Amino acid sequence: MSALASNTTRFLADADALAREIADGASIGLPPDYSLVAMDVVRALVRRKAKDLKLIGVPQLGLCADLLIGAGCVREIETSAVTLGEAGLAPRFTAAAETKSLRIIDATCPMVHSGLQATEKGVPFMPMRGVLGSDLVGRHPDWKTIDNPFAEGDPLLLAKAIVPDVALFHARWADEAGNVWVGRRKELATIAHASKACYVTYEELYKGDMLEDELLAPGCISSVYVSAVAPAPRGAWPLGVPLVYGIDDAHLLRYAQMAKSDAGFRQYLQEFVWNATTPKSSSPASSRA
Amino acid sequence: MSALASNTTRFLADADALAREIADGASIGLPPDYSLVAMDVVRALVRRKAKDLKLIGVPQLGLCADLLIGAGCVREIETSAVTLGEAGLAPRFTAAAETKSLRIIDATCPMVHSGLQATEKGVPFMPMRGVLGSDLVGRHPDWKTIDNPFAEGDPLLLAKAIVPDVALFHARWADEAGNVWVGRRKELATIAHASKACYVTYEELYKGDMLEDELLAPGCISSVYVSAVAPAPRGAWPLGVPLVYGIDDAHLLRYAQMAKSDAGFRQYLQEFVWNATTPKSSSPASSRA
Amino acid sequence: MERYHPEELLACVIARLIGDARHVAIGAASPIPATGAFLLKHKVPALRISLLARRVGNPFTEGSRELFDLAGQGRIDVFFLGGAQIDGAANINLVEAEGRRFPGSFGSAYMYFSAGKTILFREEHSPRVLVKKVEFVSAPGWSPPEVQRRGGPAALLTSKALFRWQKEERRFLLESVHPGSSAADVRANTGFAYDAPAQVPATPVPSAAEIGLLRGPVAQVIAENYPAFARKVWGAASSPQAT
Amino acid sequence: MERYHPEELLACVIARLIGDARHVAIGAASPIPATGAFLLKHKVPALRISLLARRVGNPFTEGSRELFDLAGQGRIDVFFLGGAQIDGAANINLVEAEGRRFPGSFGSAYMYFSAGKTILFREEHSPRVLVKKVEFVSAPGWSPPEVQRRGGPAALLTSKALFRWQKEERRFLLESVHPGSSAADVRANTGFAYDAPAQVPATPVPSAAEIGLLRGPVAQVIAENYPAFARKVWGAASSPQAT
Repeated sequence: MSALASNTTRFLADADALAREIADGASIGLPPDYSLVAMDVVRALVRRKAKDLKLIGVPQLGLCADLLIGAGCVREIETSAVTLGEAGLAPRFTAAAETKSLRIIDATCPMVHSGLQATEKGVPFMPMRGVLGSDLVGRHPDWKTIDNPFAEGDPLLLAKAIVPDVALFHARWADEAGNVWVGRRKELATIAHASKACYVTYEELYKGDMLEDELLAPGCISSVYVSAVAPAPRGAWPLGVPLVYGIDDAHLLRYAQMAKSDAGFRQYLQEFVWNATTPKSSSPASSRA
Repeated sequence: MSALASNTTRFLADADALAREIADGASIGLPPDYSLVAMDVVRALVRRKAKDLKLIGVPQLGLCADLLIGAGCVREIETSAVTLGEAGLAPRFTAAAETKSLRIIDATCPMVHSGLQATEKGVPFMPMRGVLGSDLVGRHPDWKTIDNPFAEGDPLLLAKAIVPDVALFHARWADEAGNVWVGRRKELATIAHASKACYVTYEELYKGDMLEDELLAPGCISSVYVSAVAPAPRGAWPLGVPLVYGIDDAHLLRYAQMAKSDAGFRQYLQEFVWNATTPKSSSPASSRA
Repeated sequence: MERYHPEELLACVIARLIGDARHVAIGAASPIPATGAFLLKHKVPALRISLLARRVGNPFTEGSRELFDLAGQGRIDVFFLGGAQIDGAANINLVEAEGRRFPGSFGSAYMYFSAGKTILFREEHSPRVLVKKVEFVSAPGWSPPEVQRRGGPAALLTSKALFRWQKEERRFLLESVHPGSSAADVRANTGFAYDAPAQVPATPVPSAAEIGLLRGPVAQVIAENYPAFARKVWGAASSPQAT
Repeated sequence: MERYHPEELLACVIARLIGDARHVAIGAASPIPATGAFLLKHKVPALRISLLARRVGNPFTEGSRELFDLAGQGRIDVFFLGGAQIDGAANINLVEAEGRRFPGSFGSAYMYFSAGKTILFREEHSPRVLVKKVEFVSAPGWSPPEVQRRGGPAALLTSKALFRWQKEERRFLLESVHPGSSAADVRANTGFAYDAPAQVPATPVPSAAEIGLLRGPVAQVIAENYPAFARKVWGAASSPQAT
């Protein structure tokens, strides 16, 4: 029997139920702010006071990491960057980094992708060109330099396989078979394939089986990889879901402002996380989904 | 300037014009019978008496390879298998193999995928598990065994990067920007990414730019990879295009029967290749597209 | 006792061999393994069956590499392989034999290592197929300890008999002989040496309940994906007929 | 002479630096490189511009790894990188400087090797940014001969000046100084040593035709993707205003 317990997708009640599945100490593969972040589960993780998480940015992170770091849920982070994009530096990440209260493993985007693709293929590493000579190389615990076995004097960097305990993201649809639709956000498929468990919130339930639909199938991640799903309408807010709602730029700016101080951050949590009933404002989809 | 001349997709008149772009001696990455084969171009290659082609099966081949081999267009073939599926052995391939008139490099499916993915990532090889102990290993010129640099006494096989000169396949749609839609047939994307040039016939022209459509984009191959496209309605016949027309099983059986002898094969060419005006019969899409 | 088709008996054996697997993948041109898997699914609805032969609604969205990636991830519990030749060390040959060329190795050299277990299946039971030593090893039945290997052979099923693979001994054990054959017939038609008990049990024949399922809902789903096979076994429109 | 915005001058320099490239990729938060690329596209319609910042209709269908795969395949001719620090050896630092933490290296350590050429762009021109030696090498400006490297630095553009990278000498050469600055001002505000001609030319200012394009069709496409920047430079609804 397969050790990967993702054979039959479970349907859970809500983001809080999903958050309870993610154990303290788990490593979690997470997408960037532009790529279907399961923000409702992130808020639920803060509410359930998750501890010692390791966040893996695929390949970079934004608001979700800053929230979890600020709330004290994170022990370690491996990522190519943490940024709020147009809203500037991620304040709680920056503060934690500057006070050295967070273990940071700095990576670079394609090494993260390759490390996950190695796991996707069941191989122990993938080779990469470039990167050599960067100070990232000496500091990263899982990278190794070898000589290309097919050529003389051709050093290559190897990205060791990355195996997240959990893949966590949001989807446009889940269907009744447990498949989820993420469109062109294929980094989510790579995370799902490489992770031991995969939790997905969804905007809307799709009646039927999307894999039977030739137009929808190419944007799907098959239920074979999906441990459990839960409904979370507007669950990516204040981030966006293409064609449904756009990034709430004003809210991101407000967050960036409030989170500059620890006190401001506490107030933000009070308003938008602990008090989960706050209505989610959002920009219309048509503007910039 | 990039050496890959695929920046702006050219729109050619027909499959014969595409076939003229494929030089004698070219290595061509081709999909299996179930995955959007550009049969009209294959027939045009026979008509233009292409020579010394190297066919690369991604990961296996069927009718297109048998036709090209029978017509004397092929010098070498690298593939995991050649089969007509339910119609049985590929007769011209089998005859050429048994008379040793064709160089055959036997591969196994995931090694072909990994070799192309290596080129896709710009790396010289990809490691694989399994396969060791197969007689394929000793005979294949481009595979190498190494010890896993991350562990003791853990031999691994390396698939050297495969770089086809040409990717050739059929698409459900091409759009006005030169993007092509292949749905879930992602092996075609891997071939396109890894090849120096990419030629695609299409069933229908899609007005507009499919990359701007979030529902169609996930099944697209971007025009950045596509050298030229040409219209070829029912261009995959007697193979199929999902939702448009199914595999013409009766025709495949007829081919398999005729191609058992060289004379029968010549007659088949006369009827279905040299005489290009023969109407393409086909089963309705609804049955088994 | 109800009469049954030989294919139905083989499908019942396949269902038992799949056992407690969670995910079975079935290649093209394997209607009997597919029939066995769908029969088992009636007892174990959570069983996931990935039919690679499906022309529409294929289970994969990443193209043809997804099967191999899934296996590499450890997500395929059972796979089926055949062979132009199969030998007593469970090596299989899909490439060339006696001067004849066969289609090729497909993904066998990888799947035999990566799937949780592999059931070898070949209807023809003859010394030509079941040989002492294959002429070409497409995929080996055994690997030395330093080679990482998740799975390997579990059994060999033919039209005459079921062999169980003995991993430690690296030999087949004749587990049962199907009605119509005999231990002597099997011995005469097998080119490799194998172990056998003094009394070889008979392969259990399909129960009435199994036949009911096979000719009802299973035949229906098989007819969708392997119409020629379904017509052959169960007749036009897959209406069942006793042989 | 028509008045121009400083961003317009920088965009015109960028357009010239892109030169005869076929495919330029532009990361998030790079409105000036994007403006320069779209300006050039009016002269060279075949120029392909992949804007990574696009929230809808993003050019990729393979997720965020496609940019890096494209670069690895040699299909990206020009890329842009900045830095919290940039040094005289064209090393860039996106991680940490003077006790402050920055977002991180993103894909710089790969793209700097794999894109055909990289234009370093940072508006701030100060000894704090342009340092003798970066505190952390996110991506090196130079690699030893045994390291395969398709591309590397081509130029460094700031709000004050344009430096050309001299590959053999592994040093910057001051190519031109923008109006409003001077060779002495540049020297005083640059923390690293560089070469300079005796007479440093002035950076050409935008022509009337260039300004027309920038404030017309270019402003329109930029406003779609970088609305805050377009408002800042060209005002509400991207209606152009002279500074």
